[in-house]
Amino acid sequence: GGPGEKTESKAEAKPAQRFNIGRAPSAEEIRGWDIDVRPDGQGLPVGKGTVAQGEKLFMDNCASCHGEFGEGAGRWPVLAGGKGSLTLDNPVKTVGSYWPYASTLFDYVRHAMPFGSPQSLKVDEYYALVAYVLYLNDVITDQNFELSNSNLATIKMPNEGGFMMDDRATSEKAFWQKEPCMKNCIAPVKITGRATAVDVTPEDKDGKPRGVE
Amino acid sequence: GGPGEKTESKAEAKPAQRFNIGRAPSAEEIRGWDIDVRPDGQGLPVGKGTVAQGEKLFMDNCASCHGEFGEGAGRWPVLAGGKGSLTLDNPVKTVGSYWPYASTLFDYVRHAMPFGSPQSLKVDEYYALVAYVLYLNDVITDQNFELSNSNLATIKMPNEGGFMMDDRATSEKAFWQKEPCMKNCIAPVKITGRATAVDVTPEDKDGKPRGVE
Amino acid sequence: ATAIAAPARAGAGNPANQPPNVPEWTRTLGEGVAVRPYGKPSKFEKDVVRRDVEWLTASRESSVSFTPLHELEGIITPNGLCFERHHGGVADVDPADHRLMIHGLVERPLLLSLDELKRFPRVNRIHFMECAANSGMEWRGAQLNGCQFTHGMIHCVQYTGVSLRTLLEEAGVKSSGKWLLVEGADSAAMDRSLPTEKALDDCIIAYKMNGEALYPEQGYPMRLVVPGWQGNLWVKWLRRIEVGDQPWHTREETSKYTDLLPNGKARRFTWSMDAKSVITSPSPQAPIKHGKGFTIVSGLAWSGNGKVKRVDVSLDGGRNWWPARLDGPVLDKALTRFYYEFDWNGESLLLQSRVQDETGYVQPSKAELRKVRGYNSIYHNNGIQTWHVQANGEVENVEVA
Amino acid sequence: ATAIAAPARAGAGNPANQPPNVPEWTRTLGEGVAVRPYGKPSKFEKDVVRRDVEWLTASRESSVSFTPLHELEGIITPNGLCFERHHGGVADVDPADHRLMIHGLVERPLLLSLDELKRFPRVNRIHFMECAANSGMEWRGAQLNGCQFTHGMIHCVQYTGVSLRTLLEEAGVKSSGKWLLVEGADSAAMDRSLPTEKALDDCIIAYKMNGEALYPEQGYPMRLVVPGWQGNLWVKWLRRIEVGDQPWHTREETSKYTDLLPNGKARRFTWSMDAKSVITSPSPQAPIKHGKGFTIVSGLAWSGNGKVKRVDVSLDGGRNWWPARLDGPVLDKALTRFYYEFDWNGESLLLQSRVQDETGYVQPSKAELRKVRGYNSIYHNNGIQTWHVQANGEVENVEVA
Ligand code: HEC
Ligand code: HEC
Ligand SMILES: [Ca+2]
Ligand SMILES: [Ca+2]
Ligand SMILES: [Ca+2]
Ligand SMILES: [Ca+2]
Ligand SMILES: [Ca+2]
Ligand SMILES: [Ca+2]
Ligand SMILES: [Co+2]
Ligand SMILES: [Co+2]
Repeated sequence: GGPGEKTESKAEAKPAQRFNIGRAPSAEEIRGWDIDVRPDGQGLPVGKGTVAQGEKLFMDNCASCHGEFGEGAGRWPVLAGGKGSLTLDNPVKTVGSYWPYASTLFDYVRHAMPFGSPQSLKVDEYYALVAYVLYLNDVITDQNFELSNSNLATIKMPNEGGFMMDDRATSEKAFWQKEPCMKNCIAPVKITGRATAVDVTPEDKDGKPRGVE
Repeated sequence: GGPGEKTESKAEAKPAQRFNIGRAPSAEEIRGWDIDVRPDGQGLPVGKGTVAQGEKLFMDNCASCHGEFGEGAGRWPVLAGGKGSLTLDNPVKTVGSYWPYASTLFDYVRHAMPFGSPQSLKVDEYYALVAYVLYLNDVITDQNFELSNSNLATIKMPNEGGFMMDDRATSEKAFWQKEPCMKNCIAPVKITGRATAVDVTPEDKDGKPRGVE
Repeated sequence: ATAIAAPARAGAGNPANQPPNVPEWTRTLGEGVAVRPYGKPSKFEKDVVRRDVEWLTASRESSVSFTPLHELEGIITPNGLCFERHHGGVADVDPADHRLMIHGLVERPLLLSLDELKRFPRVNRIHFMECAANSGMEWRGAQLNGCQFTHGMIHCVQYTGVSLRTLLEEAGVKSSGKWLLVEGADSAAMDRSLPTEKALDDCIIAYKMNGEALYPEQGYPMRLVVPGWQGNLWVKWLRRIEVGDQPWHTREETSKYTDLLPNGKARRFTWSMDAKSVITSPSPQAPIKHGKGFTIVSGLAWSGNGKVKRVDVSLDGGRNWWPARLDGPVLDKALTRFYYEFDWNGESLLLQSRVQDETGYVQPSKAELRKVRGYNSIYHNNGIQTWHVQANGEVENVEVA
Repeated sequence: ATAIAAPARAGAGNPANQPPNVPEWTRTLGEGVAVRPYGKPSKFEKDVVRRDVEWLTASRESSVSFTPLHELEGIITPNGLCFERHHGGVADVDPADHRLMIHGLVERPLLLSLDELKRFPRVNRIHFMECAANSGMEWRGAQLNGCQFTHGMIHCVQYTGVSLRTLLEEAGVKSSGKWLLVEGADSAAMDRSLPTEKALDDCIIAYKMNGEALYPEQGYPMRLVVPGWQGNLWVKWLRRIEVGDQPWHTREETSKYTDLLPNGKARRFTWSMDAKSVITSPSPQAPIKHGKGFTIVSGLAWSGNGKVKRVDVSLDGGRNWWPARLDGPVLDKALTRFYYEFDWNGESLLLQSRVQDETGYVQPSKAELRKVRGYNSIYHNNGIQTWHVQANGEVENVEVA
């Protein structure tokens, strides 16, 4: 259409392409960026690596932050342990105690680790590292186990059954009300806890919380 | 009222003071800031000054920008002249040709001049300066005329009758329409002028108007 | 994958950062949080700035800088890009010492600090603010080549402050109090007369814009907001309100901000801003770079008299019009974003936009406007703007007849 | 002039700049126009900044900085103060090289530059964006003393961009395409699964916020906007959308952003943000400095499920409630400003606010919330906040029962 001819409205639009803007990425371009992995193994690149290989790689690339056994150095994340802690006061959520799928570990580590130089290792090295982290978590118990694109999706994680779909609409139905209570809703209350007692708020030199004028 | 007692709504509010916030300024505080002047002379401070006194002050404080005769140096504002130009192609709007009230001159010069050091002169000096600018504009013709708080409001400016209240609602009534025209509203048009021909737009080094990516 | 024709793009960039490669910003960590406690735009946006026109004024302290409308979208103007108009430079006010004085024909004169002003009930409103001289350089014909310069004396933010009515009720305006003098604390000590009727209607003494404190160039720590009325009335660095029984006829409402008609008479107190619109893209600073095909016309419309009712766009200099789509909130006396989308066949266009507001007022053509107002009004030029889109996508400011 | 009692003010300031004197900023010219082509706040506002809590994280590159809610008003967050949450620092993306790839279960895979994205029809919407971990440090009890830290992982701006639906229609999602993977170009290459149903409903690929280009820390040059849903889904520096038939269960939706319940089971895909509110002033960082008398309670309310219907305020820790006044536009999935004004008698208060959204959902007390969710959910803490106002006007974060 030329000037003066209005574009068809959404309702009339044909299902086919409408704008002709941009271009199709080439197969190579997609391959370069398409690094995600799903629980069913979709997306796994061809490759393999053993726990033993992973151990060495982990010491070289990961242990400085996550500790030699995935216990976490300083405040850096803990990667192993915490089994059975999910119902305790202080759950320790790790790959072994919490993560539902092994694919997530491969997807994440390749996307984001080593912190600061992600995607810097070879595909085989990522398989080895994932194998080692699973080993640290007792998901894999054989040091000679070789993790690969053909077996990663078969690995069963301990807490796979630990998740449920968001059910707030039903389990928290009581929060939907007609008219909120306005008078004498609860018995008189008392202060039971104070942030100042916990005393972890960043402070200015004057000892007041940061940002107090 | 204490906690839990809502403030009365606007409708119920008594006409008297409601918030008790701030304080009353003292008479001295008001006097220090209350420097405006109205056409009827309200606000004029006690003082006086002659055209002759003003001439010297003007040369010392104003002429560098406005020119010795108010003709304006460079792009600084012109203060005198332009009489009879309001219906011409290029009207020159000055104190003499355009301004309706002498009070405005006193009010403005004391508020804002000399540019960069306003309120720096004495009240008598402002009277003298205003007298001189009126003299430059032939509103005052006697060099010995002494302008003061008792006679400023009596000065009649040439263009006092030149103003009318905003009348767009009636004089431009045609701009209110039911349905704007959509088809064949005017005869086909041609370009009759181009900003590029006038060529006054700030440019980047590439010769394009500033801000073109 | 179906191959889609790729339009030629200016500059190939750095292929190393394009697919299938992993760009450098993915391979390395970026700056941490709070490294910039107060953020700023990307270095790649360094050209999105306010600009002035040097030949317009003798000094930058009494001058204007223009909002880069051609780079903006939506209806909110970011605080850093709100146009500036000063008469004595940007007053650098210490809020601890700033005071607002209310006196004159009132029962209880008031002196308020900023902290005290903040104790009064607050209101929040999104409003445009336009200088009455916006487009003033265009009365005699197309002069400046870019909507930043032709229309950039406008911005639109959310204000928070105190209803002026609240303060006037607190002070108790006497029945004879029909006018206010509002005055700034800057070096020009700008003063203007405001009718009490408007003051009691919808004016605000604002201390926040877009949530945070006013920027210094917008009147920190407090300014007057006069919805729909000319920007000159929106006194910045507000220090004083005097209630009187007559207008003051100050310099800014006599020498300036009066509209000279062809018969030599001038309209005074032309406060309200007529309905107006402008296409912000394409425009001279925002040419069409993609060649023919689906093309978006994006623009702004507003009215000092209420809400925008409709906007139409013409591609042939005003002969035929097509309804534009209003997008985002349509608020009272606020900028309204409109779009017109069409398939450009690559031929030259004479682009125009035309707004109608809720009072029925239709933005006039420049010819219609000049017929009533002549060429020397300076202020209130709300005539329809024409952009000439050339076959190569370049755009220029033109006049048509 | 009637004398009005002046409350004691902290610091007398500099009398030389107070009436009857003419302050120095009136006596001298200020900075000219365009001296700051891009403006910034007054130097007197230097404390109004994003802040981080150092002990929270091992490194600033994977951390959070908080919006100073206690200093803000209205509903718009200025771009410079929008909270930051990064997992690999702020990607410093050159827009010339950035690409958005759409592939997977689509008829026509697409590769778009920023310029090309801008050619698609535009939409403008004002939405809040809240991190699901906002208030997450408060599950076990009052921890952080200031609403910047307890509630500052939220902001609200006007976005301009392309409806995700438009792009998905352009690419032609196959009937089996039920999920999207959305992925960033930062060093964490953040990836999340998004159901197609939401993607086709109201999501936006935004390139502007509050009118101007996204700030780098907000995803320049493009980010995903997922109205009402947790901020983690609003992928910044968006580089890729893959359409699939199942969710990916990425690290950010398994290890993180799942809500552990007392029975050891965890809720996944808890996308929408429950209705929530907080009083921003008075609050620990914004004490009452004026003593007893007329007092303004200012706060924010929002809901990921629609509009705010009402807000109530309690002065006695939730026993009795008083309706607050909503001010300014009440928009869908946007921050809403509320006020409660009362005469403070100078006695200590237990201040709370409680929102009800248009679905009828009423913000629960912390006790009610913990009864269902326990103490280890980390995310989605929308329990009612209590501020203890002391007789001297100081305010602290407390728990009550
Ligand atoms: C310089 C420090 C550093 C190094 C080295 C490092 N990591 Fe990390 N790791 C982190 C940080 C920080 C996070 C959390 C990032 C975030 O919050 O998004 C993390 C997160 C993880 C997680 C997810 C933890 C969870 O509970 O969600 C895994 C798994 C992981 N790293 C594995 C590795 C592996 C494998 C290597 C080596 C190839 C490695 N990391 C190297 C700092 C590091
Ligand atoms: C350094 C330059 C400078 C000096 C010195 C100066 N002025 Fe001005 N004057 C200006 C500028 C600039 C303006 C316009 C300010 C504005 O736009 O608000 C102006 C405006 C005026 C106007 C109003 C002109 C109009 O048409 O509205 C008058 C009257 C005036 N000056 C008088 C004086 C007097 C009297 C003095 C000396 C006491 C003086 N000026 C000193 C620069 C100067
Ligand atoms: Ca994939
Ligand atoms: Ca301490
Ligand atoms: Ca402090
Ligand atoms: Ca007075
Ligand atoms: Ca030139
Ligand atoms: Ca250029
Ligand atoms: Co002006
Ligand atoms: Co996160």
